[in-house]
Amino acid sequence: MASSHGTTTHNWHRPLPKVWDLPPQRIVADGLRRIREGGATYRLLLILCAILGVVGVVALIAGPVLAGWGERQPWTYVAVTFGFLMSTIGSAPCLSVATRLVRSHWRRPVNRLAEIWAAGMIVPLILFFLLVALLPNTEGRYSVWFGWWGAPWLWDSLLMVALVVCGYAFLYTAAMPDMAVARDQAGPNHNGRFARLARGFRGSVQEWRTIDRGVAYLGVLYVLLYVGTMTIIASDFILSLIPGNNSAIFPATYTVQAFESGIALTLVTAGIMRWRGGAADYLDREQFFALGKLQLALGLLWFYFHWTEFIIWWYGRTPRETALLKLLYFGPYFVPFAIAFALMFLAPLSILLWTRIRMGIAGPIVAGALVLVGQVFEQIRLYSASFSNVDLRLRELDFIPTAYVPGVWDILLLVGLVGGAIGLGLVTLKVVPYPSIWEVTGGLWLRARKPFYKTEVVVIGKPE
Amino acid sequence: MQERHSHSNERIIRDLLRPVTQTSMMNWVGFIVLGALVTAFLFVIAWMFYWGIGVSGLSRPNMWGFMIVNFVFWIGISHAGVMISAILRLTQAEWRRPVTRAAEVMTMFSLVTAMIFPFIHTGRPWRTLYWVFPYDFWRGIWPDVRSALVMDPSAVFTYLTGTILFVYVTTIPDFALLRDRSTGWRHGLYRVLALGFKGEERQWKIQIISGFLLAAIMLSIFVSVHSIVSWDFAFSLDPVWHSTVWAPYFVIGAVHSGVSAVVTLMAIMRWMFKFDDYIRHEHFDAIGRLLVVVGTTWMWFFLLDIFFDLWRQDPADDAIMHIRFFEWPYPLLLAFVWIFGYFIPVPIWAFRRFRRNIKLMFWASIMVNIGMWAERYWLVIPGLQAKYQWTFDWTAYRPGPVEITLVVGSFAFVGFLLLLFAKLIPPVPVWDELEGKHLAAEIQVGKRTVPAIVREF
Amino acid sequence: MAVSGVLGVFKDLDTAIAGVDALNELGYTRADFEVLTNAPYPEGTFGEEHGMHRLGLFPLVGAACGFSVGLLITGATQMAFPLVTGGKPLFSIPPMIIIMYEGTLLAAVIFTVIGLLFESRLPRLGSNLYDPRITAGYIGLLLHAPAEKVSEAAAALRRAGAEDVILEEQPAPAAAKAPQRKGASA
Amino acid sequence: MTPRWGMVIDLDRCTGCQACVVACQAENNVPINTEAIYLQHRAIQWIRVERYWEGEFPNIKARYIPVPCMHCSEAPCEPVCPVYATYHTPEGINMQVYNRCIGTRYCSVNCHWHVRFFNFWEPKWPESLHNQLNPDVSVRSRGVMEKCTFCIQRINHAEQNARLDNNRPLRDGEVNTACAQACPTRAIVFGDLNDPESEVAKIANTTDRGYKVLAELGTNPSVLYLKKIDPDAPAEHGAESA
Repeated sequence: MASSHGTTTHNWHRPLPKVWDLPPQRIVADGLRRIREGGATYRLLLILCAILGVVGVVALIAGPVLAGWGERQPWTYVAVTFGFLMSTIGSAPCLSVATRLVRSHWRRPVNRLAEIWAAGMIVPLILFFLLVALLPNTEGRYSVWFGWWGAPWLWDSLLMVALVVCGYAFLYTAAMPDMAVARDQAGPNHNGRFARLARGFRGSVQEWRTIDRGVAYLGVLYVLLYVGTMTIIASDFILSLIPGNNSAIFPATYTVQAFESGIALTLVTAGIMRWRGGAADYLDREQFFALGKLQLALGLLWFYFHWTEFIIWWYGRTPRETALLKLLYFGPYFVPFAIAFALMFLAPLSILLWTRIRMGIAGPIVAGALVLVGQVFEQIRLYSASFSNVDLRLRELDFIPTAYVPGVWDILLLVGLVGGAIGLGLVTLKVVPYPSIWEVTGGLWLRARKPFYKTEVVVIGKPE
Repeated sequence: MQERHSHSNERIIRDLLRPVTQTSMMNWVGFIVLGALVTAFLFVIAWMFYWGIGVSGLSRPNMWGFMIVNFVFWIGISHAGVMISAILRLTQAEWRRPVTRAAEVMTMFSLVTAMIFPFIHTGRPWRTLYWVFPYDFWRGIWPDVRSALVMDPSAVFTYLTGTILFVYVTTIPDFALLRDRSTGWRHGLYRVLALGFKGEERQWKIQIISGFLLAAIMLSIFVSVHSIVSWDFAFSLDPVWHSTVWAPYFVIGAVHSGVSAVVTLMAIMRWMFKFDDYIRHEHFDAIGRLLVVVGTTWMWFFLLDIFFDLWRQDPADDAIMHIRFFEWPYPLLLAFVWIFGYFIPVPIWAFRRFRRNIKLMFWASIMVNIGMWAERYWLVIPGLQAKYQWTFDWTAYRPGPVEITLVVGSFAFVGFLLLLFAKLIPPVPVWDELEGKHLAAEIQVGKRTVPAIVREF
Repeated sequence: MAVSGVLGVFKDLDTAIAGVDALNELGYTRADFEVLTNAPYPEGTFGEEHGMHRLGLFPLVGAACGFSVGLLITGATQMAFPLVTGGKPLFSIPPMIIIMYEGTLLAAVIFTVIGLLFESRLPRLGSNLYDPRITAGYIGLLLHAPAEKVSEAAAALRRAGAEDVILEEQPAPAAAKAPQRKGASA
Repeated sequence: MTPRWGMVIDLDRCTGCQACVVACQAENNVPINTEAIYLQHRAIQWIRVERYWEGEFPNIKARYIPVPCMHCSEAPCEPVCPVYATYHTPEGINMQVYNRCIGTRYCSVNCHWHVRFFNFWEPKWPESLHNQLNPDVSVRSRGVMEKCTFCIQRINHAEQNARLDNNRPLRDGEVNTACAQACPTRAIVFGDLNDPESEVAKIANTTDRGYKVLAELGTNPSVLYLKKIDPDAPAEHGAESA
């Protein structure tokens, strides 16, 4: 058995990272292709999303808005949609910020895909304004505000508006150099629009420094605002609407599972772009491998955070905690919980644990898609529980409210509005080039394939 | 900006082996001073064994005191090793190379130190074996797995075993190096420890891949260890302690203090062993950036914990919060937590200029650990002091001289072990540094030579 | 057929690669000889090496073992000592999960290390062709070949620029005492 | 039917005389609490009498609550012990096994009635009291926890006698704790809650003044307090009402 070469379960020959052997002109052409001409698939998708969006708006008006702001329960699925969109399209830009901060070399073709979702944030913003009106005064019930003036409406709204504005600013700043490219290269039809957007960006050293700083600061600000907003949403829209629930970990749980689905969304988007978006030259194993690793890590964290909450309640066994366990995990909403558990934890774990699968492309994408589906059920579980008809002045949950079963309108609302938000993301692709021309081009110089004695290695430059 | 050195193999090896081959004056001073403190530490433990827990300052509501706080603190410090070496190994961060060994060894020794405390703080330490190990087949005295105190040793023991194996495995190549360069009893020792490692290509590959595997596994242990430590408190029904957020909060706090301790260690190594070429400004820079993120996350959890404790406006919780915020010495400790643990060091680390100032980094990291020690005290002790709403048993905890000696001694103990270890094993992994040299490359972009790294996957 | 070993010690990477080429010319493939270095080089520096390993299997087996042992201990101690504490069920699953988790990972770590030793063929304290200069940065090419071909290989290595070529004294005693080295100037 | 031992403490009858405390001390070999021990906050009292002041001078009233171990059905102190040194007997007693105890003090940390005591020092009695120790109760060494056992030695004794006497069931009143026995106003009643005919069960089942201390923790204590009847100040103080 000295050095057997026969049997193999594990091969250490991994594919080298891709060196984009593309001329810069090619990247410009690829980036501007969708701006010059969308293509049939793109147009079809856009129309579909538009129809869905209209359906969603109709369902929104026909259902909750007509029911009025008196009761919370009819608004359950508005909240579910809101939570889902906040957790997915809201958190995707955070991924791009994080990879920029740690200077991941694989990030360049991915970043833009994550940022672009910030464009859809207008949908959750509108839903937020509809929902925040439902929140009762903080007097006589428990909340993090302790009777602070203007709470919860004013401060929640301020945070939310700041987040959305910051998201758009971040997307715009990160895309500004590409707007300049589009202004000069996209052709006469687009000149005017992009000239306005690019604001005379010429690419001087000074301007590049400003862009670098701007992207970094806005990005960090976005993440901070995002975590803050999610904390407040988790506390005002979920915790404080369930009597007796002061689970301090929940805002963190809510944020972590949002990050998980943000990565999932990016993975799925990247998968679609590779498959149909003509980005196969940019998005390669390396990207999916790295994203898959993150997806796995966040999937494990999902379990960790939920487990932590569960085990404390299980040990506590006070009537309050028993009631909460029943309501949120094992009572009326056991089915959504089980689905979320399977899709947000078991699926990434069992799929992405294997390096072989992570090294492939399909595996991470499938895992991402499953996480997104799981996320819907997670939101359904949370908001159905917190939007039940319960007297908020109760100190503890004395009875377990029955499960809220969605009607057709609720489902249409969810699907429609999510479709609408996706449509916004698609429209953005018409304005913001993908792949990010300046970033991918900048990465060209920092990668080289070099012969090294009997092999060939990929060398990655780290200018910092 | 990286400041890579271009030393020859021989120079690197000689430099990095210096702590092992030469004993400086500072070393002797360290040995003697720390040795004296360690003697006091051991004496006090013996004293407490002989007389019982009565010699400590513990009293009836305050059944847990300095020893438990210190236990949590050292477990926290131990989280540095894996954080640095596992996460950075998995993300292939190049700047991990000079700091991994020191961080892992610190993990090992701080874990050993931490484990001393729950052991000596029991009433009958000579009977604690059946607490930890399910071995007593004939008396039928099993540990109760429902107790957090059984999970705790299982986690710490797992972590310690894993760390020791991890340190050993990553040191095998260095043992081989030392084997080839030593004589006498040292040669015999290193020969055995090196296991006949020859540096075959296959052995290197296995070394690296097992490094990844172990890193991934250790990371999972790492998260569980401090979570379980936090559950020692949070599983109880005590107000303020019984909080769902404590597990991740403790973990991130542990990372905060542990990584800061690594910074302290890096600065000391740089000064003591003249590792200026290996532990460079860029390393402090990178670790400082990491600490900004970690520290801010920790602050977020800290605030979550406070806000959601106050949330229910439960009289028991509020009473303890009142003590925490307004009663001596807790406001002072809280000031330490905030000022030393966060508001001085973290904003400083936001600036690159300060991150590259080693003296500043050193003091900032010391500050963080003062703050984090205070944080553990602030979190744990007041929870007991006033947890009974309707009895007249409230009393503040006053640590006795025995406990203070224990705390001071524990720091000396870790320092002593670290010094001792540096005489035996090079504190910076030599082979890792050499690998970094082999993988280093450059890319020419116009007039700029960009330092680059060979990426294999 | 007696197999004997030869170790060529090269001062730097360039000559070592020349040595590899010389061996290739003699018809040895990369799988027939070992390269000894003091730190990892990029994969394939010395030619495509196709050693397979089963390192990934070890932690999995370890995890399975640890999980079962954990299940056994946590389950059996609860069953063997059916005392009610705090109204918790006599067979409490959540605490078991925590301890089983630790057991799983503990065994996974231990098995990974066993796997590392097994897959790198350690410990190997007995006889071996080796040169202490390798840890100082020299590169060794270690070839095991039929005894009659060894001198040919040694000559080739020397021609390629080896500083030193060490031959194993033959017949190699299986588990002999200390490695017997012999200067290759013969 | 296995008994479930329980206690009713009628606060309307309690005069705060501390007889229960003394009786318990004598019955259960509780170490002498010297002044130094009190100052160290390490006194051991298996039952203690908490005193509250109510009202403003001159309309001030003293209120007393005797506090033994509550013997919770779902006691938080039990599952935290790593070595099963404390567990729940089928008869509903929260049992402390001194031999197993290693003194982690976790149970005390997780007891909210503050009725678990740690032997910080080796207990010592003056020479003159050496023959006073109760031979039925073990003397605890330093380093272990101890607590009220509902006078388990008396229960065991009575059960043994009943078994010898044709295995008959225990009669109500056959077992009594030292504190209940010593109470001059019969404020403390001890007995089998599962026996509907017992005095303690009758009181517990019929009273409208009953409450359990810290009932909101959901641990279901076996000690029931009866509210003080006080026409001037109807509200109960200090303790949470059930």
